[in-house]
Amino acid sequence: MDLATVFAQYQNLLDADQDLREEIRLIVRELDTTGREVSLILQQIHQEDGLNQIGELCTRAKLTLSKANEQFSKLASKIPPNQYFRFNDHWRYVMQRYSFLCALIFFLESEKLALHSDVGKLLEVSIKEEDGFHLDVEDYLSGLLQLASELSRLAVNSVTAGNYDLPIRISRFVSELNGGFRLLNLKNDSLRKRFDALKYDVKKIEEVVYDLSIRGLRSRSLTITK
Amino acid sequence: MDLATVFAQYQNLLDADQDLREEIRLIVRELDTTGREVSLILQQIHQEDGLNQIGELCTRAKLTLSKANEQFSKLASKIPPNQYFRFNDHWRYVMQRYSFLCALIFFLESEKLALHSDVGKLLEVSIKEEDGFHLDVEDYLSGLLQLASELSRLAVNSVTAGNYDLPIRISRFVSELNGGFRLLNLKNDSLRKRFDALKYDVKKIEEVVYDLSIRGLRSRSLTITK
Amino acid sequence: MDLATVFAQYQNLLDADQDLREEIRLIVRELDTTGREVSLILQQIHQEDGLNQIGELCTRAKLTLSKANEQFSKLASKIPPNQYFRFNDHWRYVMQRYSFLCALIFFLESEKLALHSDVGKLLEVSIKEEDGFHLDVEDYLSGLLQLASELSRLAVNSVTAGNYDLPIRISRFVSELNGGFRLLNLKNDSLRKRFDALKYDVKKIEEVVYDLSIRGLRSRSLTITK
Amino acid sequence: MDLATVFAQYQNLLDADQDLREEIRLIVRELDTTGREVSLILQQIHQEDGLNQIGELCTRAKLTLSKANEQFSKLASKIPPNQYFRFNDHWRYVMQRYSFLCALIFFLESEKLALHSDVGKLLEVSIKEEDGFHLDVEDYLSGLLQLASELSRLAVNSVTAGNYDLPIRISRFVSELNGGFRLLNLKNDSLRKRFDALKYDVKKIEEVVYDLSIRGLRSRSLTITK
Amino acid sequence: MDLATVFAQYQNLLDADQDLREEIRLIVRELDTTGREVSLILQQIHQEDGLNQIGELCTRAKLTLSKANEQFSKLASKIPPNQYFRFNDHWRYVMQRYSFLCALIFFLESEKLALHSDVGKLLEVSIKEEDGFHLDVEDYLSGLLQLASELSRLAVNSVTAGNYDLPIRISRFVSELNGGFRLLNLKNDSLRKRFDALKYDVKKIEEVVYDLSIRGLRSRSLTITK
Amino acid sequence: MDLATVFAQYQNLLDADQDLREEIRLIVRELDTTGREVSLILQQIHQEDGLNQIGELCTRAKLTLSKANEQFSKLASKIPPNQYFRFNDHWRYVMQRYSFLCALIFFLESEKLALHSDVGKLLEVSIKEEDGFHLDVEDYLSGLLQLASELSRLAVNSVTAGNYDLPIRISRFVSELNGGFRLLNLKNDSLRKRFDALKYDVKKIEEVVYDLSIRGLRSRSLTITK
Amino acid sequence: METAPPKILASVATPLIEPEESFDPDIQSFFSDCSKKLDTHHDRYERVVKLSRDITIESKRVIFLLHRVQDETSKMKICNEAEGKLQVVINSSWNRLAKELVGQDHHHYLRAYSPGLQEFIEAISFLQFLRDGNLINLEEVQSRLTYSEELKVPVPVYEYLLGIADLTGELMRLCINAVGRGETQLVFNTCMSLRKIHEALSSLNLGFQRELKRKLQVSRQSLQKVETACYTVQVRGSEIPKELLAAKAVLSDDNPTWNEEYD
Amino acid sequence: METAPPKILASVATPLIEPEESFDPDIQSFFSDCSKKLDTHHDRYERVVKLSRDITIESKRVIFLLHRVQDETSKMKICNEAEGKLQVVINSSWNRLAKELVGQDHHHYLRAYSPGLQEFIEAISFLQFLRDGNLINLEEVQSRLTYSEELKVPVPVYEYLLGIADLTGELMRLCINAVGRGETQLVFNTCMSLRKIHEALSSLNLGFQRELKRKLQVSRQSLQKVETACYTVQVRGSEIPKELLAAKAVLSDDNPTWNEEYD
Ligand SMILES: [Mn+2]
Ligand SMILES: [Mn+2]
Repeated sequence: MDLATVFAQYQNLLDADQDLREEIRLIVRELDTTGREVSLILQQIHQEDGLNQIGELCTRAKLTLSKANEQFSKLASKIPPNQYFRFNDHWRYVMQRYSFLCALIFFLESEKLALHSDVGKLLEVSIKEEDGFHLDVEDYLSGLLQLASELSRLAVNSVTAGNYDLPIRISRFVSELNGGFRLLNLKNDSLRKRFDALKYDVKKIEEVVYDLSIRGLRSRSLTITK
Repeated sequence: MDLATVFAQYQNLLDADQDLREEIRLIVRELDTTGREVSLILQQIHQEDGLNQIGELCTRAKLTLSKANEQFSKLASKIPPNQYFRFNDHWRYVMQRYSFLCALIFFLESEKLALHSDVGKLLEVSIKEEDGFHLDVEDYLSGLLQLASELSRLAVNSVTAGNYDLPIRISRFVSELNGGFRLLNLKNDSLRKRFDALKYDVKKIEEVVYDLSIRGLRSRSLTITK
Repeated sequence: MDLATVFAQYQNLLDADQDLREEIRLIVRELDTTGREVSLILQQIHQEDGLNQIGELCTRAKLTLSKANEQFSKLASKIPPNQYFRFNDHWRYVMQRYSFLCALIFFLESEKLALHSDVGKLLEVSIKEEDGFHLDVEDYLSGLLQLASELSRLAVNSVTAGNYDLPIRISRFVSELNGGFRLLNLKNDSLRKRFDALKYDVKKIEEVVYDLSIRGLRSRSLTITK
Repeated sequence: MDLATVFAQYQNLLDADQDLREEIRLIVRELDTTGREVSLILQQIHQEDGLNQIGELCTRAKLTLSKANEQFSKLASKIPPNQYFRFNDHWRYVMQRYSFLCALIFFLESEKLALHSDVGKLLEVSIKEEDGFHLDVEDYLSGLLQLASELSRLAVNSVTAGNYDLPIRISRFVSELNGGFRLLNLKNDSLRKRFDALKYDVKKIEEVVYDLSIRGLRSRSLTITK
Repeated sequence: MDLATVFAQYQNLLDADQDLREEIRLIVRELDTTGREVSLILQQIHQEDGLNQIGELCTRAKLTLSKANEQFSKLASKIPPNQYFRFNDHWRYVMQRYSFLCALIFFLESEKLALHSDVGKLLEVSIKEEDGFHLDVEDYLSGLLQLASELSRLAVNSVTAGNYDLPIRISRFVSELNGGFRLLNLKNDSLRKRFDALKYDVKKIEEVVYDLSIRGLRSRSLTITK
Repeated sequence: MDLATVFAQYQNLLDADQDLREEIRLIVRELDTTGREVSLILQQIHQEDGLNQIGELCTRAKLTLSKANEQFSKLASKIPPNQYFRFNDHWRYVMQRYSFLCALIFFLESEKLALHSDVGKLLEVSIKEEDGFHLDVEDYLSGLLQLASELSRLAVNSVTAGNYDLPIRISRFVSELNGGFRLLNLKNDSLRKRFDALKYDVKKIEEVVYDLSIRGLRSRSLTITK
Repeated sequence: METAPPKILASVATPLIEPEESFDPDIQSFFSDCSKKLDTHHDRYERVVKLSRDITIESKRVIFLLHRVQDETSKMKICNEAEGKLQVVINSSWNRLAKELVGQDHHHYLRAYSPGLQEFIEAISFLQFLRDGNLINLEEVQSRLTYSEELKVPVPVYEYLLGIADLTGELMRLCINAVGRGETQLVFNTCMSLRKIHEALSSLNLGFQRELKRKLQVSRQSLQKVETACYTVQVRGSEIPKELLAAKAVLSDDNPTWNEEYD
Repeated sequence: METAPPKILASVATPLIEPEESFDPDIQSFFSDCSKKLDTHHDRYERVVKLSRDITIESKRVIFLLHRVQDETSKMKICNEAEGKLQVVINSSWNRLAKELVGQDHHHYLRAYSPGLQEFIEAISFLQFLRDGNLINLEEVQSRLTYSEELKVPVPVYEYLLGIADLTGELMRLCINAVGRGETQLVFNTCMSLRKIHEALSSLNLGFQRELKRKLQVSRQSLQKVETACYTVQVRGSEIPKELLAAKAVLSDDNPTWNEEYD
């Protein structure tokens, strides 16, 4: 077999790779658009009467989110087994964004931490590496760190909207999250950087709670019931 | 036809390009100076009694701005109809700066968003690509993002100056602007970067509003009329 | 007109740009593949009996090249008349490569310099800026400099293949080309850099002729007719 | 005259240059050490009770600074009158640093802007180009920009130390400085870059003033006398 | 004196620098063009019957060169006496080029080394630092190194043209030049780099002489008279 | 002990390091000058009657070289035990140069390879790492590679000078050297690069021998006696 | 490819000189010795690189561990655990590395173990800062890596300073964390220490040490972050009306009901 | 320093929220799991890096060894020795590396073993070129690193191509060496092979593979060096007067006295 024939085979391999990447890019772009729509809905919680519509906003967000399920399943079907990490740079950012969106909805509805499995269920994506296409734990964690940042903003805006209880609950939640992250030995640079930023989110929320306390705006009932 | 003659023709083509670039550079430098003057006038809004002189400052700024109209028309006359994109790197930065200045004046006078067409009118520059020299939509959008940044600074300084209403209105304005930008699917790198910065401007302004709210400095009338 | 509607319009403008860029990229990729095929054929001149098959190789190269004509015309049809310079970064490299390939074929067949118009004709692309999509003179010149570099390699390899006349003719050709370029006052950075490389190509070819001269390998007939 | 003799003369010229550079390097290193000592003294203003010792710190700083006077005069004596710009890269950084230190002392003592001539007097260095060795205006301006940056830090730390008046005065000072710089049409790249940083210093200080204002920590007396 | 007035003075100083640089650039561009013309004439020595026209080519080259004398004197008149080294980056490259051209003419006419003073005389430029505008010794030496490179090419081409004596004389000349440079203790980076290249020029020329020797093409008379 | 005192100690350590480096630099500069002188003497072997004066040139070179012995011993006395590799970047280049010079003298006198110990003896420098200051084996090897390069030039020039025996002996010598180097596993990048260059030296010398053979200039006696 | 037929070495022309046959056996054996010397060095270098990587990883983990300190109780426990982990590193990886250096000029291998050394210094200085509230000095670090007169890993002052420069980053994290937990005093103290370390580092005349200069930039940024954090704490604290100062005292007495009094 | 007194954690203000106490044990255990998962991955990654370094060094040594080939006899001996050394690498380091990858997506560790893999491909392809005169293909490399259905180190096509691009550099050295030894045929054959490999590599439409593009530049330079070498051999050869062609035939018959005839 001569060199040209052999290299033509390599070209085929390279082309297949390129073509697959192109397909992936297209699906990821759709996912990006869907994510943007979900995000736009959820952004309304920061607006003046947003906190009163949480239920409705979450319902709408989840409805839009369901479009992503199909898109993820389409994406998963493209990835040959054992090649998740070959292509995952393409969807890494989007995956982190979705983890964040799911964890935000989860928090808004239940004020609980969405576990890896919870997010997996919401996205209808496996969380096990063995299954090939999956929600990688690093991406999930990255989503949680985005959540902390969003909640620090929400704490500020909920005070503006006259809601003085939510910041206290956010504070507890993020403090717990912070505790969780401290257990991790992060090597990954971008995750570590985001984790450093978490400290500032914690600080910001703490300031809000402080402001409420100092002004006696912290509702007694809450601290007792908790 | 010998080689020397042929290459002399090529030289002509190359020279024409160089000469035109030199002319463009000179006009753009004049535009830069004019823009700097407009900017110096508008900077006074951040000073202690600046907010009381908005009307006068805008009048003076627009007067100076009118010098730019001629300069833009001179610049437009230099550019062959189908070569706008050949040279637009030269004036891109200045164009964005002017978009910002116009949008700032527009906001200060009317507290409204200057549309693409509004800025075009103020600068007396076409907004249609077909017209050759025009205000490109990306440059216009870039100017709006600079506006958001300037307004976040203004929100801070107007509180210092004892004006507690303007920050609230700025917050609404920028929040709306933010909503607009979130609808855009930005690929362009520099625009995308500036858009990322918008997030921080929004957050800063929300914090100002928060500070006013928690201290009961938000004027009641405003929240009612809304 | 509300903000969402206005921004939707801006989105349309931005989208149009993105979509067009995507289409351009695909056509340019096809052109790249075709160019690579032409190149692979022409590379055979460096092989042992390549110089004896010049006629056949050129025929095959031109046949393949004709595929590019359609591709260029498809590309040209995508570009609005006044936006050539908006997108030309996408095809600049490919255009220079094709200029080189055409000039190489032209030299191999006629041992003459392909003029700007000759290359335009071969590619079936206009050479006038006014026509919108065109072969820019800088790209054409860049192709000529690539030609000089290729010919210096050919001079070396043709000696290896036992052909001692071609290097002499190449030397005359490249020396004349060098004279042409020295007349140009190049400002353009990348063109200037390539032009500096021309100096080395000239020197290399002169040394080949020297080696032939000192060994008495320069065919007598040639030196007489000159 | 044979070649060796001629080249020996050239060597003399080259050697003189090298030797002089070596001497300059040594004096500049001493200047650097002295500057570091001055800096170490002045850094104490950021410490807890630093602001209460300003007078003493400035006295000590000036005492140390006087060592530099001799060093500068030694340096000046080395430089042939028409060769200042041949060597000024060696002391450019140190000169800017000293400009900054002088301007900082000047501000701490008088809360005024040290003019070009003021810094010249403190350093006992001419400010006129004609005099050969001089304090170049660009280096002086660069020192002022470093001052703005240091003052933004001081504003922050003086609040931490419980001093709420100084930041207000710093704000006025830096705002005026900013106005001055906006009048300049800077071409020089490194100066321009530092100037861009000034924007952030101004913003930072404005935010400090904001924080004091919104918390009612701005001392009344001050706002009245203004 | 208020800040604006003070800064206006600083602006004057900065502007003067900018304006002067612009004037310098224009004159240097003219010098560059003239140098290019001289170079084009001298390049003909490499052509087939170039060596027979040396006298005529040198006459023409010197005629063109005389245009540069005025340009240099115009340039010199622009430079304040003590500021040569402030601006010399602008003309450094051109000065080296002219040094080379003069030394080449000098060699072609006399087969002698043009001394620093010889080049100064040809260019009508002082060679003393004290005189302000002058031909710096480093630039002169850099020109000599360009000469060595050009002569190595000429050695090659003169063999091609059937002239077997010139290479021998070039070899002696460059060998002596090499000896001169070896005496120098070069610190200057760019000069050092060019000097390293000299090694290759010497080697190339030695190989040409070798080729002539081994083939018995060295004319006997020459080796005897030596 | 407070921080300032402790850091003052560190400064002492750093200063001691700096001062020592300065002393080293000065001695190395002297060594460089001496090396340059030795080199200048040995360069004469390339000149027309150089080969007839080998004995005298070597004597003079060794006399000059003896100056280096003291300089090396002065340098060695500066280096604390076990810190050779802390500073060896300072003298690495010079050490390689001296290795080359010694090996060249050794070859010229005996036509043998100077072993590591031979060079050590000539320089009066230890060759054992345990002795602290020593001639490192990598530097020695690097010197040998420079020797090969010099000999390839000598082969060329000795033909020019009419000496047809020396190239043959050089060829044998360098071929043996090449064989030696092939036994090494080089990791060190710069050494590997120089070793690659050796291949070209071998090639060049081989060409000279070929030229002699093909023209029957290889003296019979030699090939027989060998 | 089929281009290079198996007969490639059956060349048309014989070599004009026959190198192998005339190969001087002395020279050959000399080069063989050289070869062994070079290989020994490279092999040792490689082993040192690997040990250094191990040390880096363990040191990083100790740093993470130390950031888990929440209060006095956890502090004691965690510091002990960290000390134990570092001691393991000292007894295993560092010990093996020290043995590699016996009889060698350690500067020859410094580039190989420098990353591990810096990270180790960062970890051990962070531990000592947390536990004893002071900055470990060069002698103390050196003594930890000295096993006997002959057996030790030399710690150059530059490496020590590079490790300390990295420490400032961890102190910044510690400080911001403390803000989040409301540990005001820790915040201010850390800021003060960080400022002193930064100023001490800045006061050094470093000559040509680029890496240290770069790290000093980062350290300056860390300091500014911490200063801003202190500022925030102070500005917030200043907001407390004078009337509340008494309550603040109560607060500092760990009274959990303080805030109910002003509802 | 004496700045951070030991009481640093005895803060004035208590935390407003007490994180540790209210810490949900489920969440804590979840994060502990995460921590283990991440650590396992990092540890494995680190082991793979070290194996890769071992492989790199051994492969480099094999390449050096192969450059010691001088003639047919030494070729056989050296190729066998090289084959043996590579087999040891395959049996030890690669085997251990393959075991690390079992049950893993190898792409997750590719960056860790990519340097070793490329150098190994360079070595094994160089061996095969010398011995068999052809270019090893992807399947052949893959088969060498396949121990069983489950146990193998996957060889991505990009890595293969990167290794082959490096091979061109070694072929250049081989060729220039051969010029020095006068092995004309080997020179021309290697040049031809190198040209074909370079053209095959260049004809690939690589998309965004920067590293490969960079290596292609280097490969192009190698090719030009070799072409120049061929040119030199040819120009010299051409100098032989026609009358000597018969002698040249004699010469090719290994007659050692050929050159005496024309003195
Ligand atoms: Mn760290
Ligand atoms: Mn390699």
